Amino acid sequence: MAEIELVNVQKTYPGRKEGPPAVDDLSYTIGDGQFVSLLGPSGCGKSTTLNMIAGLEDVTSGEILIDGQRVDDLDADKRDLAFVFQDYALYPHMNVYENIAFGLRMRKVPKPEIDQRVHDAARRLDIEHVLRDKPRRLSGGQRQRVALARAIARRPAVFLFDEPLSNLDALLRDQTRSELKLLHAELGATSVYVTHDQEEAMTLSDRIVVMSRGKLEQYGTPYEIYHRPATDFVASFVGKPRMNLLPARRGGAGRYDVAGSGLGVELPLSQPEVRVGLRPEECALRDAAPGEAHGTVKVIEPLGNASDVIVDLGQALFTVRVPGFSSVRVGDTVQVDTSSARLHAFDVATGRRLVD
Amino acid sequence: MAEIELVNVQKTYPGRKEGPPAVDDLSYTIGDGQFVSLLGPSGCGKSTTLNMIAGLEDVTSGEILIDGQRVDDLDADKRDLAFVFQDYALYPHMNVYENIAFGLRMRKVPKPEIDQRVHDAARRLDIEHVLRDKPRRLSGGQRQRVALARAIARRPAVFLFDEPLSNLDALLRDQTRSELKLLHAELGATSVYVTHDQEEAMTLSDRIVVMSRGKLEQYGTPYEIYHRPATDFVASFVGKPRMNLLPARRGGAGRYDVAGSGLGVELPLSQPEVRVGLRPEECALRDAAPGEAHGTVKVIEPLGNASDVIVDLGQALFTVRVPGFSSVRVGDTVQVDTSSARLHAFDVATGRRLVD
Amino acid sequence: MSATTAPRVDTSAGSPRPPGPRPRRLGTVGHRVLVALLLVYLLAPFVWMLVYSLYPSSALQQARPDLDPSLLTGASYARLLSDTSFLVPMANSAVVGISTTIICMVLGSACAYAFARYRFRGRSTLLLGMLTVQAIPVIVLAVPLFILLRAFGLYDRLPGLIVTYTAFILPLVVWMLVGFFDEIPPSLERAARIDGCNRLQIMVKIAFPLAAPGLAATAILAFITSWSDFFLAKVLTSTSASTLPVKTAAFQGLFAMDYTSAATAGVITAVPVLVLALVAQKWIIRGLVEGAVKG
Amino acid sequence: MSTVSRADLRRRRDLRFGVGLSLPAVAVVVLLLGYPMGYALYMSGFSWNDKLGSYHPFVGLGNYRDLLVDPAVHRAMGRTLYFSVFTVLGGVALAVLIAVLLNVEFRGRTLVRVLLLVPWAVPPVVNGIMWKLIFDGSSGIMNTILLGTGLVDERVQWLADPGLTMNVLVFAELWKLLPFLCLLMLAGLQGIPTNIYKAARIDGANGWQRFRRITLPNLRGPIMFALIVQSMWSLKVFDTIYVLTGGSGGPAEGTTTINFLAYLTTFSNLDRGYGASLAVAAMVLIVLVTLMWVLLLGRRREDREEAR
Amino acid sequence: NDPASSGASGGTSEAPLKPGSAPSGEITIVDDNTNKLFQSSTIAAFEAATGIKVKSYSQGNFNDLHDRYATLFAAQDSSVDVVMTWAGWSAEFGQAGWLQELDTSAVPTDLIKPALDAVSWQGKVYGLPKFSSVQTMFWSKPLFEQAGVDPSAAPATWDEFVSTAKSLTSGDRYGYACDIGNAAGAYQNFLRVLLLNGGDMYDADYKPIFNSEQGVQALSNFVDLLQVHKVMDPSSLQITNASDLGDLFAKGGTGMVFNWPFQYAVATGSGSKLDASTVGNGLIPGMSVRSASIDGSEGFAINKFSKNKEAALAWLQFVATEGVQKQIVSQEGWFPVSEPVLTDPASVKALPVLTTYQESTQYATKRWGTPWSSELDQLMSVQIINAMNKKTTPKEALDTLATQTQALVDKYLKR
Ligand SMILES: Nc1ncnc2c1ncn2[C@@H]1O[C@H](COP(=O)(O)OP(=O)(O)OP(=O)(O)O)[C@@H](O)[C@H]1O
Ligand SMILES: Nc1ncnc2c1ncn2[C@@H]1O[C@H](COP(=O)(O)OP(=O)(O)OP(=O)(O)O)[C@@H](O)[C@H]1O
Ligand SMILES: [Mg+2]
Ligand SMILES: [Mg+2]
Repeated sequence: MAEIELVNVQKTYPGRKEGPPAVDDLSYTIGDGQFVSLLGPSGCGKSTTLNMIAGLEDVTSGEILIDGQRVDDLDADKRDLAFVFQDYALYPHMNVYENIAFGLRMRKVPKPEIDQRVHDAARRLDIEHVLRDKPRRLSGGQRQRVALARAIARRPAVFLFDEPLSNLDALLRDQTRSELKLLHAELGATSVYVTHDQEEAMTLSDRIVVMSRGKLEQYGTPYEIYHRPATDFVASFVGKPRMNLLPARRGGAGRYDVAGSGLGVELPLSQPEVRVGLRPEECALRDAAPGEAHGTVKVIEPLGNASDVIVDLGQALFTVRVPGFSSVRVGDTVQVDTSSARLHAFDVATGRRLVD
Repeated sequence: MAEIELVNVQKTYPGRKEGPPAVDDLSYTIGDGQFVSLLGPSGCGKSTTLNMIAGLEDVTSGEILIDGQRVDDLDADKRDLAFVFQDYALYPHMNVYENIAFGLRMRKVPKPEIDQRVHDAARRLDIEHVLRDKPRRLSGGQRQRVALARAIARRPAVFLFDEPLSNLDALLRDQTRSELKLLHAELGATSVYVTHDQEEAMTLSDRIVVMSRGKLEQYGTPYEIYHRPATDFVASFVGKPRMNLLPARRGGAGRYDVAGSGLGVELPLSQPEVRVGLRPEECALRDAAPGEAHGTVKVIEPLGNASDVIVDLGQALFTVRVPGFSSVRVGDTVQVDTSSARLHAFDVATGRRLVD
Repeated sequence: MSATTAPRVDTSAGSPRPPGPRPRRLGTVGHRVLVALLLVYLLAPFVWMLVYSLYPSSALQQARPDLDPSLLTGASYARLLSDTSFLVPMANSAVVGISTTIICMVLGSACAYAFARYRFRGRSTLLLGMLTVQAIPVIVLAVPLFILLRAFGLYDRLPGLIVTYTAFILPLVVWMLVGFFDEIPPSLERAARIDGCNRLQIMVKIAFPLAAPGLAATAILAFITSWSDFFLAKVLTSTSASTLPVKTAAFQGLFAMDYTSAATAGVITAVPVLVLALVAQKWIIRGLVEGAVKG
Repeated sequence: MSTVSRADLRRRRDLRFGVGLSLPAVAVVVLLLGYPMGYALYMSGFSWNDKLGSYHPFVGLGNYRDLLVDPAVHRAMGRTLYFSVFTVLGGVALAVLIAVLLNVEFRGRTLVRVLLLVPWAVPPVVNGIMWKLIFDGSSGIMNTILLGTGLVDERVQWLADPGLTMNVLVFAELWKLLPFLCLLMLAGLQGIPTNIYKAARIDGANGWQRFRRITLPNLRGPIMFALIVQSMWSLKVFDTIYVLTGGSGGPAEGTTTINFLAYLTTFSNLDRGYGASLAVAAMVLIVLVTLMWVLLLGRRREDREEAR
Repeated sequence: NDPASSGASGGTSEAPLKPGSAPSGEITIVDDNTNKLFQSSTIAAFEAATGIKVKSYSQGNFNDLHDRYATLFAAQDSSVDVVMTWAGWSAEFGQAGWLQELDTSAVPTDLIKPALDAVSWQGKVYGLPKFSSVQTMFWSKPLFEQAGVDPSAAPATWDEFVSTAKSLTSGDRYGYACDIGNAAGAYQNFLRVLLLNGGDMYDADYKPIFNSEQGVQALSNFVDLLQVHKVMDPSSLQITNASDLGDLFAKGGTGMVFNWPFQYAVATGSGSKLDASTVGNGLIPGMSVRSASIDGSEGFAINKFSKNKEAALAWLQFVATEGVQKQIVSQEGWFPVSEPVLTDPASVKALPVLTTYQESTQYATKRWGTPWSSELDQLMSVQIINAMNKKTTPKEALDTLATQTQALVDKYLKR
């Protein structure tokens, strides 16, 4: 089966010699059968990493091993993996059947087996009735499924996904996400999944690789990523609404005050200045008299089951997620209750996590 | 000041005479200064409605009135409204300044005033430093702002938006959404906003028009739409994760049982069969011994602050949103606790709401 | 998981390969050679004609052509460019080329815009008809055109040629431009309407500037076509309106074959077009051809 | 019902605007080409050889009947076919290969693409002269090179043998038309999403398979278009033949294509009726060939519209 | 309106043109580009002498003129009054009724026969000649010397010619070259060898007789030059005009050519390797007769649709006058059209090759310009080139041609 190991992998695109490498010194291991997401903002090198694993891009230095064997001089068409592209990359001139069968034909799978595998994959993804159609006649969701079916029919040791859901609308995205999860549970193949949507990464993955500017920020389980973000970058990137990250000065032993507001937290640290992180959904709001208030309500965004209330703390904005349709109104003065919130703190200069 | 009234508006595209009309018998009134969203799935006629209000499409039958005056024979260039397009529709051959100024020039606004208004709009949207750039040099977010600035500079009585955020990435989308809300609060112009994203509609709107297949499903405040969906379509379309909609049979006086599971609810109805709706975030899970369980856990999707747990009830899936990283595991047998959930019920045939 | 096709790295499996990208040079070298050959093929004929125009023919018509730079001479150019019987056709060609281009562009862009903007029944048939004008061999029309022009007193006059070329080139221009106008996103026109433009303003202020590369490419094509035409110019003019290609072809007469002059005239005829093509290459490559494909 | 009439009114304004824009161009084309076309058709119905004096009887389709059995026409058709097959099919095939060659990223690619325009911009007359300078039997550089490299040991008389001359003509035309076809193909190639090549590599397709199974099918549109326009141009080639062969279509009528035969008949033999019928026949041939391609292309069009 | 009723109908009904008493007005002349003299001086002299204005005098490439005439005449255009002509066109356009027939009173009496033939067809005179032209043999004395052949005299027989050519042929250079690259060239070269072997094209009834034994023999001899003796420059097959041939000779590319009189001017002009003392000129060696040659005289004719015919005629006559003819001889190197100038010693002094011409008048000199010339040229070029390339035998070639020619004759002579 397939374990993927990256050892000091670096990539510099030819003609881009001056800037920093597109991918810089990555080392981690993706265990056999695991579902691992590469998460990060646009341009951070996710696709580049995936393409190197697939053999679509050369590695500038370092090694990629699959099951302990170096593959970085193996052409893409010689590696045993399947790739699902963001824009699906369906062959526009072939019908759905041919699209799914193409990879099998190229690998000289016998005809009857091709037929059986294509139908099997199509049934699994509920696209049997469009097997004779050309891709351009399909809806976005159907195309997506064809791309998945093409990968599944190959029965590869490794699945690679490059933002496979980002072209779908919200509803379809959620739906397909669940299907993907079920699919992985059934097939059990090692999967590497690129996304810039933290929700997707969280819901799907066994492990998440958070990247930023070509560098690894954190590699861990969704739980670790969410509750123990290794850097302020991870902290702000993961979680919705975004974690409140506020500069705080040391006000006394173990006490830090957020500039411009009465808000303060207890932290067992010694730095004169830190960035304090508080998740909106772990905080609460209390009505307050103007004198004792931390801030005033600026915007309320009802989401149905909850509402995001944005509080103006004077020098910064602070978001609190409250359940249901909130009873506070714009302009109200409020106190932010952080008592039940888990405290995060990061070094101002390096962004590294400071507490536990 | 502008109040928009639609009276039995219908639209059939020429050459599409056979099928149902693209927009069918719409009647509602958008109050002056209100922010109203048109919400519905792709192809339901949202854009068509908006285009008819703008005068970009003819009305087949019915009337559109703005401030009590019929406008349906007024050309688009004679109506006093601004339009923000999904693809922004910036003029690629003009720089940002010219893009914003164009509409004013066309309406013969004096030069100095144009200049003042352009700078004002640009300042408001923080794009002053790119005024001399051509649109292709801008990032997606900046383009979006230019499109907004163009509309604002016009100072029209009515703003029309056709999915203005759908081409932005998640982060930018959230950000711009907040800005839009602030903007509307400041300008106070009547706004009609097309989206297929229920979250957008909920957070932004004073009122929401939910459409499906050219027909009006419900017109109401976000609160009404969320808590008293008029049809099962609205119920399933609004809210995330989707409302659980399950077929239930009358089991005794006021009691309905969900087929294939031990789950039951109390409803003061008389129909033999109904569709029962339960929001995932209003339900809870309890561990249960196999005998008394409602179902088994099939998938867990952690979202950080909460997790969606999908329970297999035997004949249907049921989603429950639980806080934090859930302690249940895939395969566990569980009971679903619906005691604190608001009950929705819909007619099986018509889809109309049945309770209160 | 089927492990049958698992990646295999035969013998070298364990031994570390020196770092650095894999050698792909062989393919690259082969590619370079092919590209170089292509370049030679593209340029050599023209370069040889250039050489011919710059050397005395005696130096070239030998077993081993003598390309001693000291033999280089612009005499042939000096002679032709001071000969009114050559300069007049040159000026004629310029006038005809430019006028035809302007007329074609004015009429053609308006027509193409209407075609692209208003989708009426029979549109594609009409467009295909436009393309079919390309199928007419000019031989068919030479005599009748002559009669027509003579009847209007346009024989051997520049307006006669201009009108004729316009008729031939206009359909092509329309056909190409429709492709370009079709490319303009409809939402831009909608935006312009919302911004208060009437139909004409949309066309002039939005559609034309947006199709500018296409317009440029088309204009150049129109110019090249009218500048290069030989047969119609030969039949429809005698002296006063004679054009450069006719004059150039005439350098090989029964008693007057003059390779050096022919080559020189050839270079002079080709150069303006070449310069135009090269200056506007960005538009041509992008516009001309893409428009054609998509149309 | 006032709304309907108002909408109608607007539609009528639209229509008037559209017609106003397109009328001048359409009128110019129809008037200027309509009369000569009609005249040519009319002429082709007469037995009208000016050298036979003033009696020009109307023979209806007689000329067409004659040309069907005229051996000169058959020979000319054969040559036309030969020329067209090589320039159209050969040209398009070569263009695809060159385009693939130039679609690879390499330094100087833009320059090469620009230089592609050189042959395209050379006027046909100049093209003829140029190749004459090269293929001249006694002073042409081609023989000099071939002799110099020892590939031949005697001057080849390129333009003295009907077959060879036809091949030189094909060569000369290919040189001129290839760039345009290449640009077409390049544009087509750029329209193919690069991702499907990646997908094909992942699917295990090697270089040749990618070309055969991905590139070619996806170039269908541009290839069809190239086939159409190049057929039109090849079937009515004139200028290059005229200049290359000193206006004779020779040697031994070796380069007399159907179009050139129409020219010779009309202008050398002063047989206007027969000449017109030949020209019309050439045009019908072109339209038929075009139509043949269009039927193939038309299918694609439908597909595309369906997709919208 | 039936186009059949218009067209050339006027041609037969009008009377031949007589000279006017005092012609005046303006005329437009279209000429080929053989002569520079008219432009430089003759026109001015003509205007001074007659008071007629030459509104425009334009020169076109010989190859292009035919097309231009065809369009002009077909459209019954009257914008051109005088057109250049030669034997073929006189017959062709004359028969089409597009050239104005001249009354005998308009034709000078001292014209030499071949020159007059060039503007006549079937007894009708359609114009007046501007110069005479006959092919003679030119050779390069230096090359003869190199090859060890007596440079002072031309080979007198075909066999001598062949052996001389063989001695002249070495390496890249051939002893003999000709121009059969285009249709007219093929016809001319065949006609010449046909006459040299005592054959002829037609009998008195225009029945083709060129496939006689003499004809076949003549063509075989000609083919042998290329294929057996290998003394003919193979590029002859692609040389499409006499001036290329002239160039080739002048640059020393070949030892012997049969060419028009202008060859002398080219060979003695600048850029040539030869001069007056090293160019040999003499009769073309015959096969079964001592010599023979072909005619290439040119003239002017009047457009049938011209509105200034009398003024046009005045130009035709002016060109045929002694004064102009002498200038043509001395400045352009062509032969004169009138007897007195031909025999004038001053002419011979100016143009030494005239003596050869005078000699050649004893032998057959023909052109057989006919209305079907252009068709015949085309047909002939196919057969001659094929014979030259040994794709067919001379006999087959000529038999095929004879049949085809008979069909043309029947067609155009309405038999
Ligand atoms: N073919 C290429 N040539 C040169 N630079 C490239 C190429 N592909 C990517 N890059 C650069 O490498 C960096 C990483 O790109 P990559 O596509 O891996 O990012 P990504 O994380 O996938 O972003 P996205 O979410 O936008 O897809 C970027 O700075 C990008 O500009
Ligand atoms: N120009 C048109 N001609 C014909 N039919 C059209 C046209 N525009 C839209 N339609 C049809 O009208 C219906 C409604 O389309 P509309 O664009 O209003 O949907 P929408 O709600 O805006 O969808 P989306 O979210 O995809 O933009 C669809 O069935 C569509 O196919
Ligand atoms: Mg990417
Ligand atoms: Mg829409």
